[in-house]
Amino acid sequence: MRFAVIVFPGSNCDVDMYHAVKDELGADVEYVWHDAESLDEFDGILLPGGFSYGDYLRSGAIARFSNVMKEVVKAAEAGKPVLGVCNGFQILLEAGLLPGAMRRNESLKFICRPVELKVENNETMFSSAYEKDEVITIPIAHGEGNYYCDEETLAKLKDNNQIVFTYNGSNPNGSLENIAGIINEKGNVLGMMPHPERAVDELLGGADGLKLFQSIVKQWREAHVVKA
Amino acid sequence: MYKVKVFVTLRESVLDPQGTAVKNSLHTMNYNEVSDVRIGKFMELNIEKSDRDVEEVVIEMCERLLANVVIEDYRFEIEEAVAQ
Amino acid sequence: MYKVKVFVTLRESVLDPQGTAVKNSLHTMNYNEVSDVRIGKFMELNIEKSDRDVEEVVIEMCERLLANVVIEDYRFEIEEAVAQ
Amino acid sequence: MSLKLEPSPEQLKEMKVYKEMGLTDEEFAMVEKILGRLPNYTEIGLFSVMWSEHCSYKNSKPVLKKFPTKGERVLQGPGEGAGIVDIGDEQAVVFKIESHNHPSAIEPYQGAATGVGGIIRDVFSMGARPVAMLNSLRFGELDNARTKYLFKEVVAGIAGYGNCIGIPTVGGEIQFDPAYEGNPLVNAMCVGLIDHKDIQKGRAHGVGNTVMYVGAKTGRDGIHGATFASEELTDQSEENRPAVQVGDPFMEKLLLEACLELVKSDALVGIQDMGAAGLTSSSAEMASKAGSGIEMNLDLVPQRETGMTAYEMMLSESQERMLIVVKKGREQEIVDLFSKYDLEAVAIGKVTDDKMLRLIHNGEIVADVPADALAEEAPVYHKPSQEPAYYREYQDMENDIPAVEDYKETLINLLQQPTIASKEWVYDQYDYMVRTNTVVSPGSDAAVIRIRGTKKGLAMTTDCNSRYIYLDPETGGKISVAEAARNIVCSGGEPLAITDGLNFGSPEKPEIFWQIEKAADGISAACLALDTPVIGGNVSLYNETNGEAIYPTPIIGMVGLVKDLNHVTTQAFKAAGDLIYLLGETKDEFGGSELQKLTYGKIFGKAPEIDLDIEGKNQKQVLNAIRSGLVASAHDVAEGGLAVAIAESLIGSNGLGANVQISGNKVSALFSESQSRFLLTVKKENQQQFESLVDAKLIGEVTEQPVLTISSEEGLVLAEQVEALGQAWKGAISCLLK
Ligand SMILES: Nc1ncnc2c1ncn2[C@@H]1O[C@H](COP(=O)(O)OP(=O)(O)O)[C@@H](O)[C@H]1O
Ligand SMILES: [Mg+2]
Repeated sequence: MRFAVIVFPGSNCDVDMYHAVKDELGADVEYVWHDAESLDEFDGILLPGGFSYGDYLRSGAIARFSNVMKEVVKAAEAGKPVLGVCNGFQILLEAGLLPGAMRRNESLKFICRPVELKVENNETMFSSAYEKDEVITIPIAHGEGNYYCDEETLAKLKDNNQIVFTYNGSNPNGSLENIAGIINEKGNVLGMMPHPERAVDELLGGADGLKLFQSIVKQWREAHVVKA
Repeated sequence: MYKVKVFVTLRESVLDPQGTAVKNSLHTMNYNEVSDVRIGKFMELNIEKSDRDVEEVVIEMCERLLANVVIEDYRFEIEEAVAQ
Repeated sequence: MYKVKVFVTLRESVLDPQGTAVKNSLHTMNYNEVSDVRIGKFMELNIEKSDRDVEEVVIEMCERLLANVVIEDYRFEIEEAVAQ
Repeated sequence: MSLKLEPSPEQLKEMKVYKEMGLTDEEFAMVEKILGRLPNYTEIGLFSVMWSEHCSYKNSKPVLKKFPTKGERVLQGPGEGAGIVDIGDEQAVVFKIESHNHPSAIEPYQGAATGVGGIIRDVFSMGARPVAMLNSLRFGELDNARTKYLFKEVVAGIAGYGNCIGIPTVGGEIQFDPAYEGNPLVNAMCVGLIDHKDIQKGRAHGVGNTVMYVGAKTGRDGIHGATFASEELTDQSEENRPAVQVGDPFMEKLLLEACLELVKSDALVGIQDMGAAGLTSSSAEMASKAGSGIEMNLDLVPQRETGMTAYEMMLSESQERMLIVVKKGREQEIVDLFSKYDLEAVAIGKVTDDKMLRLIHNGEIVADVPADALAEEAPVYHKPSQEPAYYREYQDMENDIPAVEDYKETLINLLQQPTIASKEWVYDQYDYMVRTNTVVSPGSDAAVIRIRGTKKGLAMTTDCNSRYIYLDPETGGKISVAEAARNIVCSGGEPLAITDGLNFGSPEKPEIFWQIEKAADGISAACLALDTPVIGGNVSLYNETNGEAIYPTPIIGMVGLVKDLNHVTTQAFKAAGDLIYLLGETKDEFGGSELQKLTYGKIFGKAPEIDLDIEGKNQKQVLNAIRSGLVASAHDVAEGGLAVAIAESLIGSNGLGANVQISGNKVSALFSESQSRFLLTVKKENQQQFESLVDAKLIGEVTEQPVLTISSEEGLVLAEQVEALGQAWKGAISCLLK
């Protein structure tokens, strides 16, 4: 399985994502520059965190107009796994691949710290390696992670079981219903504020994020073994 | 050339943490007469004349980039400026 | 009650990275007619009537909190609102 | 058009316009002599910035000479953007500290942000990839709105820039004291990694080679008193005022990536960042160091504003710019490389052989001055120095032990002092994890970054107890270096070298100059004793408000090498049953201590003593024991003494407690700030081996029960739930900010 890590001007967790996949997961991975014309050769698309275009207007607002985003949409439509973390999540929201929007953290401060998450839905291609309701520790590092959507959208998210991760215990940023990560209806586009790629090595304080990547690979293998 | 002013504000139904923080600060500074604060963006654009209708262009830019209509409203004012 | 609108903009010589980023982005989106973008803040305040002159209060709040006069200029509009 | 508004050379001299630019009559005469004619307005502008203390070190040079700068591992000492130290495997570490005090006092967010941006450029202009940031901050007491505002905004500015550019901010230190009320200090340190082969120098070699400008456009930002003279001659007022610099971390991120790609190209000859004095210092220094000249056409300089004069362009301190020299004929490659990052690279001049810095604007030569004169020939002043009366008075005092009634209450009080309290409120705002190499995050002694692909790590810290330095600059200077080294050792690192940020009052005052000299003596002595040469630094003088100087504050930034990540150790106690040891002697030392400040509301007396031989020996023992795998936790005993150190180790321990025995005077045993001490825990099975390596005293045991119990020969001294200690320590700063 080959992963692409999309690099926008101002991405800065691209290296983290790349090494998580390459060194800890042991999968094929390549950096792909924001002006790339095609993502056809990749099986999974990773949008890393950072500050694309400085996030000067709104997080993710400018990046969504990058050339490569047309290809990301195409990949999503083709059912490939698309994971957006932090700024990547914000870009997916701005691009309309996921519903809702981000506001500034309630405290108006950037927050960097490990937080507890609850796995609300383990029946997705991103979370199957976790137990339902499992509590995991994953770091957050963001200034705009205060998720918002209107009531109708929220009801839909709930009905379709699209809320994958919630903050367990205290809510660090004020997000609606403690939402930390959501998936699209089709189940192949996940956006989350916490950084699973920063939690893949005990040396750095924990490896609870690894199962997320393992889930993706597992699902892909199963799909392709069946096909073969 | 047109001078365009765009005002982007959070929708009424959306909580505005920044506005709340500023209001609280003002209260601490004893401006108790301030009963509400909302904070938004104010953008000034210079737009050269082109064959497209300027209002149409501005609406398009707002919808696509300048505002996120999921949580924000926008308003604008267009003024024709004398070329210098 | 007064409805007060405050416009805070960067002073002329001050770098506006936000405006530059938005202008560049608009150009990539083919809005080449946009020749300049500056981004500032837009604040809406509700202020109850008090015994102090509202304009005086607004100036004071701008100078002390709402704008950083070292790098920003401010303007405001005061409108008397009918109590609901 | 605006040129006409500038005073003529004759007017310059007559009206002594140079004085308002900071030059003296004698200095103006020197310039006249160097040029053999009257300088014009632009030229005198060049001299005024290059001969400022900030660029020339004209007052501090004689002091800086004292520092030991050589060492087996030093690849680059002071003089370039940043110093470089070998760490083996053809790799090296690059680091430097820089102050941004004045801008931060005026516009704290942007002042701090651009300070961070500036020091990052210093590091990547050497060809190094910045891997971590630290900072060192000083504010007045958190008891008034202005200080709270400064503190919040400075922290937000550091976070805003560092987080956006994606370099983890992994450590630092903060002290609060009325001495900094009007003049806060903001010093930022950047650490980078480099392969030996990529090391770059800022030199303009090769006649005919092309000088290129890369990065952000030039505006009128930060021009010192720039247009004051024009203002007198015109009606323009406000608009011509120097603008405060606004940082653009996104631009710098692009510039960083582009420059790191550039250093791999053999088309590059030299590179230097445009820091203070922007285009002037970068061009003059690059030419002077290479023994060549530079000619630049200012019409080609990318400009953000219209109608900029030569003077304004040369003195602008717009951020996120670099000057590079490339081989003639290879310009297009460079343009292409930068355009990939949406950046401009523009040829604006060439290297010449006449050693002159020549500037052309609107088709005319507007400045023609010897590059060496600007970069090297600033006058050097030996300021008079005099021992201040207060020092004698303090030295003559007997050591005083503050009276303590309730030990528990005092401990809680100390934990709540903002200088001691948890800095979580601060570092929670810093992305200290980005790039996933942070092995020890903020909250322990030194931070540790791993070096990917090796088993090595880098330990780093900033330290400076300004109170000790005020009481006794020489001893305090020694302590700063020793404390930094202690922190490195506690984390499992071997101290390599230091960078120093010398923040002082006005050198024109003999008593202040004495502080500078003595502090430098102390720093030098400690650097020699601990084998940590000075590889670079920064000087910030004139930190005064209304004639009152700050405490002398020479901040030490130190980097150490962790040979094997298995040696990484933190301050938190690890397991119940572990034995607690104290290494080092405790004396009755309270001069400048937190307890003294708490008790009397002021500081006085002698600073704690330090014997550098004992310091070195203790550090070696600890490092040796850590490397032998015998140490479960290590923490240096610093502000607040042993009781505070134990509390800190417990708070981070996830629910452990401790039983500790003290002896001698209880106040001293608990709260004295005697130097060269370490708090260590050791697994029981390692007791014998540990004791054979380290002369430490067994003082207690880690317990399952989350309670700290301290007793003496006479019985119980204090007992408190660790939870309660933690709440006092963690909540203090956010509580003060409310
Ligand atoms: N300004 C700051 N930025 C980041 N981390 C900080 C800052 N100030 C303190 N810290 C972190 O908090 C911890 C405690 O700091 P400090 O009390 O100064 O420790 P020490 O006395 O051991 O030097 C350290 O890990 C330090 O890096
Ligand atoms: Mg320490």
